[in-house]
Amino acid sequence: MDKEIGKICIPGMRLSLSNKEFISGPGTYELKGYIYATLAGILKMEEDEKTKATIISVESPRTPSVLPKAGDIVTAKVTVVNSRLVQCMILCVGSSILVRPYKGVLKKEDIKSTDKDRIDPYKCFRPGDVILARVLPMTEIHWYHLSTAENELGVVIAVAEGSPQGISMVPISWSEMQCPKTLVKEPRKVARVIPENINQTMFKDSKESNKESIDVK
Amino acid sequence: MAEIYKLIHPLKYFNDYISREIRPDGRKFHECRNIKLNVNSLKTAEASAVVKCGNTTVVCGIQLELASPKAEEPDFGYLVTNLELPALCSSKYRPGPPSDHAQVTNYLVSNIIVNSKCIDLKDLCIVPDKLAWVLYCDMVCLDNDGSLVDACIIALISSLKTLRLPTVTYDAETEDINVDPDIRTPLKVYGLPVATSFSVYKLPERDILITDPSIYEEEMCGGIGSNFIVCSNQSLLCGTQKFGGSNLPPESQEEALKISRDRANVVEKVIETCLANNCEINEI
Amino acid sequence: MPLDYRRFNGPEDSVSYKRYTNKYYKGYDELYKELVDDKGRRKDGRALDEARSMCMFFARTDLISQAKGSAYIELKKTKVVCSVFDPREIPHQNEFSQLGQLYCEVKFAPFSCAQQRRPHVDAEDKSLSVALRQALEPTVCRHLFPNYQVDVFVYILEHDGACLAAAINAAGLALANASVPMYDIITSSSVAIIGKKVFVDPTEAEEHLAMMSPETEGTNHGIITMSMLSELKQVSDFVQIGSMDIECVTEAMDILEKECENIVPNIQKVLVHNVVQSFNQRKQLEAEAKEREIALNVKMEEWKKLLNAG
Amino acid sequence: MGIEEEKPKAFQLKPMKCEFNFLSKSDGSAILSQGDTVAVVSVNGPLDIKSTSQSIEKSTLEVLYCTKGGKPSVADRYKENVIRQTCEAAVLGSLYPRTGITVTIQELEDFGGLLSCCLNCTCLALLNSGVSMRCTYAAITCAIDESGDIVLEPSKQHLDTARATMTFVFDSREKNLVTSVTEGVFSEDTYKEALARCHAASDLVFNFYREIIRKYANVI
Amino acid sequence: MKVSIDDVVLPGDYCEDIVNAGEKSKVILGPGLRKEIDKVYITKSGVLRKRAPNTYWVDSYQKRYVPSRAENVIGVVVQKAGDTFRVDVGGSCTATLSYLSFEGATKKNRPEVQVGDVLYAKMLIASKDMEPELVCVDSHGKKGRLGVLNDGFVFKCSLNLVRKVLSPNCPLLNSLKNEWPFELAVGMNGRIWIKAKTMRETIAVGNAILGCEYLSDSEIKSMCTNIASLLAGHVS
Repeated sequence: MDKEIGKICIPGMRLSLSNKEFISGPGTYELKGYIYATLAGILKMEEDEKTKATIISVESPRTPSVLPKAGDIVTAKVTVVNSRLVQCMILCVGSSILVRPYKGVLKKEDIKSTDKDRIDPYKCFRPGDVILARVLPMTEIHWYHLSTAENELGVVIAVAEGSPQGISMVPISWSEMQCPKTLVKEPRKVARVIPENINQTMFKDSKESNKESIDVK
Repeated sequence: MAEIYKLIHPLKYFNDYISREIRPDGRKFHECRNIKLNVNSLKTAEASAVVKCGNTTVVCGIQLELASPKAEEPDFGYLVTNLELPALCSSKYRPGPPSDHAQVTNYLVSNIIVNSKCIDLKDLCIVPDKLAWVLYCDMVCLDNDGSLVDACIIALISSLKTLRLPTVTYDAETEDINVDPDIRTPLKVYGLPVATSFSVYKLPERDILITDPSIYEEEMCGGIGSNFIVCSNQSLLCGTQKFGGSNLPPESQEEALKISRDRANVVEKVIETCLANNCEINEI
Repeated sequence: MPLDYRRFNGPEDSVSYKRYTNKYYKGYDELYKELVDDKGRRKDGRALDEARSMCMFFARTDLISQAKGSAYIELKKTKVVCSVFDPREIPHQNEFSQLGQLYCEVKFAPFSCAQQRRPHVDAEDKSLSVALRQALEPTVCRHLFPNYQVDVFVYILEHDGACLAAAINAAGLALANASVPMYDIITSSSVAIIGKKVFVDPTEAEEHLAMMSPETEGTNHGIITMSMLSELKQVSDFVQIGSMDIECVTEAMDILEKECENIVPNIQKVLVHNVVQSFNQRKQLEAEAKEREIALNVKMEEWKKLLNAG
Repeated sequence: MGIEEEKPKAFQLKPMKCEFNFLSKSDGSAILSQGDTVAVVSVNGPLDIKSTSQSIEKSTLEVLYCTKGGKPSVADRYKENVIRQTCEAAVLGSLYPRTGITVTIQELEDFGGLLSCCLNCTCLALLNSGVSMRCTYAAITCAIDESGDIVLEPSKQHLDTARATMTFVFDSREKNLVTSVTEGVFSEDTYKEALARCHAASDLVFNFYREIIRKYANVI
Repeated sequence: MKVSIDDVVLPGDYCEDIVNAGEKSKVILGPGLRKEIDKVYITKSGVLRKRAPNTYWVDSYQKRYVPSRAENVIGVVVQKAGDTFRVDVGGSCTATLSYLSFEGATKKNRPEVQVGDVLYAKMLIASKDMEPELVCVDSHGKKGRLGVLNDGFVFKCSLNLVRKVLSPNCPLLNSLKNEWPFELAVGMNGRIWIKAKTMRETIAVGNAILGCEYLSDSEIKSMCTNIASLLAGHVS
């Protein structure tokens, strides 16, 4: 095939034996001791650092049609805030974009890791905020439970009330943000303080934090 | 990266493009998308056309039936146009009966055809009060990427232009009907109505007119269905429709009328050439 | 039938003009004679056991920009479009289910058949939808989207036989195009049986006759559609309509298995082409983005200089 | 046809009569007669709606149009769409996110110009309901008769013989075109002239609105 | 159109006086006004009013309640959900009321409130982005006049009438209270609760309030005496 691209796979293609040396990764499945592809895409072979085994995966040219999994970092937009929970729409999983947004819910006790009794959702999120959150195991149909109880998670983009469209607030502490134009301060659960120009650095940061969190895992 | 930006800051993303005098798909404000037209590719229909305006794809098929004319209009035939927006053409539609949006677009298209008077219903009458043609023109949208009405009108008018009616003999005494599908006469089509859609985007200092908007642009400019549609048949107007959305100052209106005139010429050329060749062509 | 308020309706008494043509009424024998000529060739020039998959098969993907994945399949005159969307919530579902669902819908265009089809969902649409879902379910990794459903919409633009087989082929292709994880490629084929003759990949006329009961009792007649997962060698769906004896069925299965395999390379070719194309496209986009970024940075530098100066 | 000479015509609209709070149970309602054409509109909201049709940015407008006969048709959906899109441009929906505003229109008498009567009546009912609005709007219908002359607010007879009819809606802030619905064939010049005439006539409607509000403001 | 104070205004009108005043000192924009870039626009129909020094608003007719902070409202408990009540106040969605926001309430000592009870409560949180939240205590934890309203009769009216009844200039309550004793709670959400000794008296108060919507001050006074004499006449 085309050498520049790599080895092309299509669903059902037998890729290799499945044993200690070769482990089935994303885009593949195991059946009767072999690894098969589930997606049309390009074969990727990576070495796992710990076990020294080769992870076989298939990379699809477009975002695979799968849903957020427990442990994934997602980007979501807050839709409803009330005294018990925060509802949001999940827009991205890691760096890949979802065509259809999925409903997420962030319970009051999952917002922060400290001071759990005194969390007030109103002081952490407002509708329209863009947040980073981690997916918790799914227990309810149609709702993904999320958590922001980590330093890197929380609000990344927020517009203060009364500010013109597109002017985002800048974090000034871990619990407060300020609009650079109107100087209005509002409380938020900030996702680790990001320096100056938030719009440009946000994506890099979110990606970095993604990587970090995956490494931690 | 850009995609994430688009998702999180939809308005700002669009604004960034517009304020730089370019549209997200690289077109200029008044640049239309390519039109691809293919006629008579479906054999089960009496006449058919497939049209692609950019990504927007519409298939039109005409089927013929016979019926007795309405009592109040004994020398008129029937022209029944319907637009189907199946769930497969966009993630926004649900399977089931036609949505309100589908009905509105359907009404718009048939309204334009009726207003343009491009088909004289009297031509469809075979024997007054006894027998008349019923033209079932069904349009199906396979891919809705904005400016749907434009594409529907092109598909409909091209298939009408290729339609050839079989000869019918009617015995007044025995009321026997006999149809000979081998001898056919073309249907008369008067003029050639062309619709052009515009979206109006409101920047703080001025309003921007966007010709032939994609579905994404329609959404950003006050929602789907708030297009300004100008329809001209030869040099006459046969419908200017606008539904809410951003307001339209008089200057922009002048501009829109001019653009739609030019576009009508282009589309006319496309259809004429296609009909002459009866094969696929790519124009402009 | 109640009047449809959501569409424009024609007069109630309208009938297709074809009813008044000379060729309208034909007997069984007359129709039967028309199917095959003296040399054993069918109307479109094929031999009895020749499928349209070889030379009259056309398939492509990515024709519907609004869908996650889409496919178009053409078997000479039979034309089928399919689009697949990302998983979405299952409406009216209250129970937690480990496996995701497939929602399949097959629809005929109003002009897809010789007679006008009314736009309502009829029994044929429904039975085809169910058959399509049953055929696709074994091949999709449904455990990856619990509690959600993937929508598969098939639209038949022109019907000239074997539309279920075409729908399954198109849906399989569209699912792979949409990057829905699948265990295997799915292919499907059908035969029409009239007496001793087996029409592989039948046309509408052949199907029509196969569905008619012949005058002599006990003659085999009917249509069989079978779909297969090629690599796993599994049959995922088997639909048989009509009456025929067991030998006839097993014989047909052998033929169908072979036919299904014949289609695989066609599908593979399309998918490989699709992957190559999208990767090339992505590369190009990336290169362009890089260029833009460099240009932007240069401009930013200029602005910064201006700002610092002013 | 062609451009007529600019003659200072005194614009005469059909006599308009309006009553607020015509329906006691709705949050806002109005009955408006323009000549013999009459429509009633009821506005309810902002209220709770099912979550699937909620929007997080703005209020969802729902318009229901009931004809005299009561049978639904494609043309009614079209009218609903025209009215909904027009109202959406006028109502400040962003102040009421995740809620719904329902507008119900009942046609009572149609002696020409029903669409503009419905549009104007909707505007009045919205004013009555106290929903925050960006601006008001006024709808004017005109017809082009056989000889190419423009007739403002045509009667039923005019409409039957008219070559074309047009309905325009203007906003009260910049007096720009919000909605335009046309039927029939006409030339570009006729279109422009009709637009200019209706534009001038819209002031009368706006004045009428102010009178009505003044009348009611004194009472409260 | 340009308008000034005490004019009849329509949405889309703008007032330059307010902008001019705003240049010198801080201005408070009340209901029906909205600032857009450089102009102050009217968003509701009615009469533009000003109160010294710099408070502006539009007097408009309205029936539907849109929650706003610190207003006293009358609501009906529709649901008990976890540790909160859901209360219908006539807005677009139900308001929440925590078990703890009653006088003397603790986690163990829960207030006795049932579904269907009528409450007089204060809006603690009201914003377009959030679910409204009620309390039945003031900032010192005292209940004051807030709490469950027992017995009595509740009826709905327009928001204007509520404001009129509560206005210090309105003679209605002053006239009525001299005639016979009754208890009254007026919610800013267009609901009024009355409790008098007899059914007749309750109805009389209700009718008096509803009747005064379109009356002038002197007419209200005469209406009150009228009702009082009617009531007295029937009783005797």
